[in-house]
Amino acid sequence: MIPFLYGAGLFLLINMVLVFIRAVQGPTVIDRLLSINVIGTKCINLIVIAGLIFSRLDMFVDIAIGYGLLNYIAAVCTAKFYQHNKTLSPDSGASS
Amino acid sequence: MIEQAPALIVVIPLISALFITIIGLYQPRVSWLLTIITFALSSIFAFICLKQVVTVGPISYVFGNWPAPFGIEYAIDHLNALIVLMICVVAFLVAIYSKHDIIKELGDKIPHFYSLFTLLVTGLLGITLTGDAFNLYVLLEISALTSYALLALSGGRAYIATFNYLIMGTIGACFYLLGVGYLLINTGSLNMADISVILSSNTYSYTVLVAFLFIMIGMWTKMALFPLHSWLPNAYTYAPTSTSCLLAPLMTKVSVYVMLRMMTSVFNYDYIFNVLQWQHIIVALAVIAILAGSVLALRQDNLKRMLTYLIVAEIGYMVGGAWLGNANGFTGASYHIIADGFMTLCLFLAIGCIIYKVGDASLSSMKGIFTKMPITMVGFLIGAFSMIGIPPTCGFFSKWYLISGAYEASAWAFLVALLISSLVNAVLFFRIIEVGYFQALPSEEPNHHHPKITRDEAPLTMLIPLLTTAGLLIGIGLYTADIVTYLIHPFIKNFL
Amino acid sequence: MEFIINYYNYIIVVIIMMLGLWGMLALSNLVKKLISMAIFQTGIILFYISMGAKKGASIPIIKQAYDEHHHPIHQTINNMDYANPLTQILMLTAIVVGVATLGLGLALTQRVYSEHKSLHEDEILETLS
Amino acid sequence: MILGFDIISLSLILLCAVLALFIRDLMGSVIVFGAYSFLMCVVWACNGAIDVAFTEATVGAGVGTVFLVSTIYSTTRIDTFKKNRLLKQLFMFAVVCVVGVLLLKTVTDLPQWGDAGSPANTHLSAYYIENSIDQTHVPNVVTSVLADYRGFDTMFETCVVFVAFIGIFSLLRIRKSKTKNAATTSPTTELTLPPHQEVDSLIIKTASHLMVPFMQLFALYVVAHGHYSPGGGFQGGVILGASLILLAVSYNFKKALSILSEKKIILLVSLGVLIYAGIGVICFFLGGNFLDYSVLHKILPATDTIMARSHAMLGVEIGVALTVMVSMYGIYLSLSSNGRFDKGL
Repeated sequence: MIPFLYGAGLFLLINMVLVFIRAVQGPTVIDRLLSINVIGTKCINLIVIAGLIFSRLDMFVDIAIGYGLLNYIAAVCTAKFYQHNKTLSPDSGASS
Repeated sequence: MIEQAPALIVVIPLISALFITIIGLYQPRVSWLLTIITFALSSIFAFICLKQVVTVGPISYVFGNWPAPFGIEYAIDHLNALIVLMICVVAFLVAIYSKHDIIKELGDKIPHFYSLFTLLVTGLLGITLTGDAFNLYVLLEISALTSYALLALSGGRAYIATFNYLIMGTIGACFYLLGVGYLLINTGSLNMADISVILSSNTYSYTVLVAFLFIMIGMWTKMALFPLHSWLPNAYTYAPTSTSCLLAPLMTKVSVYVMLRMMTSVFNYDYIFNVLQWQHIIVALAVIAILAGSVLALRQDNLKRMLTYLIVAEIGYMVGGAWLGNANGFTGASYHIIADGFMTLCLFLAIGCIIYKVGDASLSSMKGIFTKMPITMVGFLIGAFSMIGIPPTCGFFSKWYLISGAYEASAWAFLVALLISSLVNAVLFFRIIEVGYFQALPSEEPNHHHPKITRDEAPLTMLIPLLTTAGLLIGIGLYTADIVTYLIHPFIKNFL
Repeated sequence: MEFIINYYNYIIVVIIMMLGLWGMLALSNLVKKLISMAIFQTGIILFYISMGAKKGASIPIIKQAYDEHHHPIHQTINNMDYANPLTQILMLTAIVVGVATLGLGLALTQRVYSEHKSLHEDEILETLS
Repeated sequence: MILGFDIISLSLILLCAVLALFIRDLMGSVIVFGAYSFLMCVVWACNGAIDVAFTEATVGAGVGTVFLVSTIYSTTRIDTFKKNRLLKQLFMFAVVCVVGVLLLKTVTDLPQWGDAGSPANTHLSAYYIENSIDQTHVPNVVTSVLADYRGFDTMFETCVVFVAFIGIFSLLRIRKSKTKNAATTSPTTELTLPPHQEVDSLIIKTASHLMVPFMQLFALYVVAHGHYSPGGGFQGGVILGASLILLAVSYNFKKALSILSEKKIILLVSLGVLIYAGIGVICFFLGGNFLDYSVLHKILPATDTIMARSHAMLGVEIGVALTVMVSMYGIYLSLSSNGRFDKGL
């Protein structure tokens, strides 16, 4: 079981690197926002996997829930920001 | 209640800060009174502690009744009992002083001001008393955060100056935290006495050196030793008067005390002066700090700004004195913490009175100030004499100890710097006396027959603290021998 | 390789901290200065947490067996089985202090912006002088 | 501790840090910084520091990001100034390099990562691990050390949150009546916020409305169950505060202030710390030292000295949660409305 969990975790991390490329390149901020959200989701999985490896899953689930909730709030705030500030690329948003 | 006194010194201001916030919602004016009562009580308990330390010896107070390295301990010895008393008295005087000034400068933010004021002093008291290295960090951050808020309250240019202070202050605190981390990784303990025991039983490794270095750099940043001083003048100049009256005497001096504390109760004399042998470099730094502070002070036209540069010079006195490595130098540095605290307070209070009445503190607005505000200027003069080092004010005695320490250690550069600095102070203050006494009031003819017409003193709540401080300067000077033999020498004996 | 694996955390700590320190001192945008400050603080937190990690240890919540009256059964607890709680507590404090400082710094930033209409330190200093 | 996860996520974190500092758009920088904190949380979890992971996820990543976004909303997100002080940057780079080399030289002197026998892992922490259950009946050692052994620290930590709130509030708050007549005190009145149109986004409103009660329930669980699982006053308090922030974000300020008005916020923030300090003061009157919970068994029903410690810790955590909840909410309101408390993010 443990090698499988290790493998799954490493797979997630490598996926994360792929998503991260988008965050680095991202022509607009919305690309970055999306890719970072994907990273956040993967992190939740990673925490749960870490819990399984420590065989104390009940303890790690709390963190995963809290993490998900706060991730949601951060995302809503950022979305709200773009709703008010209708431009996505920084340079054209100068006047607003 | 007597055995609980060490905790009460800190807990009373903490709880009263909360009450000030709550009551301030409904009765903003009461907060002034509450603050005064708080510090009166704290001073009484600080005095009780001091008395007990002198009669019985150092006190150890453990929180939560956990034995020392496991819980948090307050370790009170001769020196920090004295410094705590000084902090309480300074806070008490500034609290009285601030009444009119705050109403004029801040308006409806009075309860918040007093709540932050009280918490700032809580932080400083805790820093001085605590025997736990990490607890010190938390309290350092409390005093830092409150001081950022207090300094920025006056608005305008204070914002950007405070922002710089925030960045520098955080760097200082983080370096301190990093140093504590290195100590923890070496010893596994956070209690200062415990760390000291474990360190002295092992060999001092390279990581201990780095720990010491980072703690020192952190504290030097906090106390504005010369190359790291850039945040101080702007932050203090643009702050509200009462804030700078509180911060200037206390903030930097407490950092100096933390440096002394770290040198004495965590590391030991042998390690610092025989193994490391940094004393020449640091005394040289102190010399540069004194000279640079004095020269920069000479260039200033604004009195408040001039004083902030003098603080930079005074920091050089204390750091240099502590690093001379002999009894006289150390006595001078410890005694100067007290003396300089009251000296700076006296001058800032006087300048605050002038700003309250005249509007600004530039040299040109000092014309005829002696006829206009004679009582304020008496206080100012006593502070100035102490700064220059004229007996019987306490400034003379601290300088005396520092100079004899420098002579013993043959640190001639430091000795010369001290003398030059005294000379510069004399020039600075006599310039003010010249402008204020011999030059006439700008708008009107000097009227010899009715001198009282032009008299326009600050309110009594501002004058009484000023005169009390001036009296204390002379009083401390007269009782120097007692303070040194009963309070400072027992502290130094353990170290040297 | 062995060396890098054994000391990887500490090396990253130094790099992160220095990145943060450089940002605080050299970058000119006030918000970026604050972000660098947060990065600097996380570096120190990582240092403490790394020193408290133990190979093969569990999280510092003790697996407690209870009898039928919900009284804990006495058992010997081995220090090696649980990660170091002390460094974690210290860092809980450090995180909270960090956010408090960040908040105050952001409030100051807003005030600086409304005063000088810029977040750029050099620009602000130029307008002042 | 999990080696592979640790190394890869730390490398990613380094990338994030570099990216956060060098993106020109501040909003992008903040978003990347959020990812940095979230990844950091994975590293804490892999190192066995779950309470730190929880705090980082809630305080650092969640609320910290929200604060940064609201500040950028109230100020600007662009750098117009192009000139760079190359000399200053190079000088700082040299300073930083010196410090960095100094620190790198110590690395080999330190105990290896994960060394269970290092002094830091044996002296004090061993005592806490071995005695926590016997002396306090609390299995979560972090909670027992946080609230009892080093409870005095935690009281001041709560104070730090209190100070931050009072400081931010007094710095930013502008009374409406004042801003009209007294333009001399602050030029903030003419600050141009982006045009604010009330867009009814049904999806967000409904989703938030559904989520808030569950969030609050979960937060209460985190506060109350802190003795047995990760969490406690800080984490629970932040989640409670975040639920209020969520309401304020998805509705508007009127709704937000109808839940907790300005006066109530100040009152509750002080009350939280007062609960903590009050428990300590009660210990005075029962004849113990400050924060010596064991004497509380005299007034708590049917408890011995050890259970009294456990119960008092819960009381303390409630105080912490109250302060943290309200101050996080208050800081958000101040920051996002630039101190005017009328409209914001």
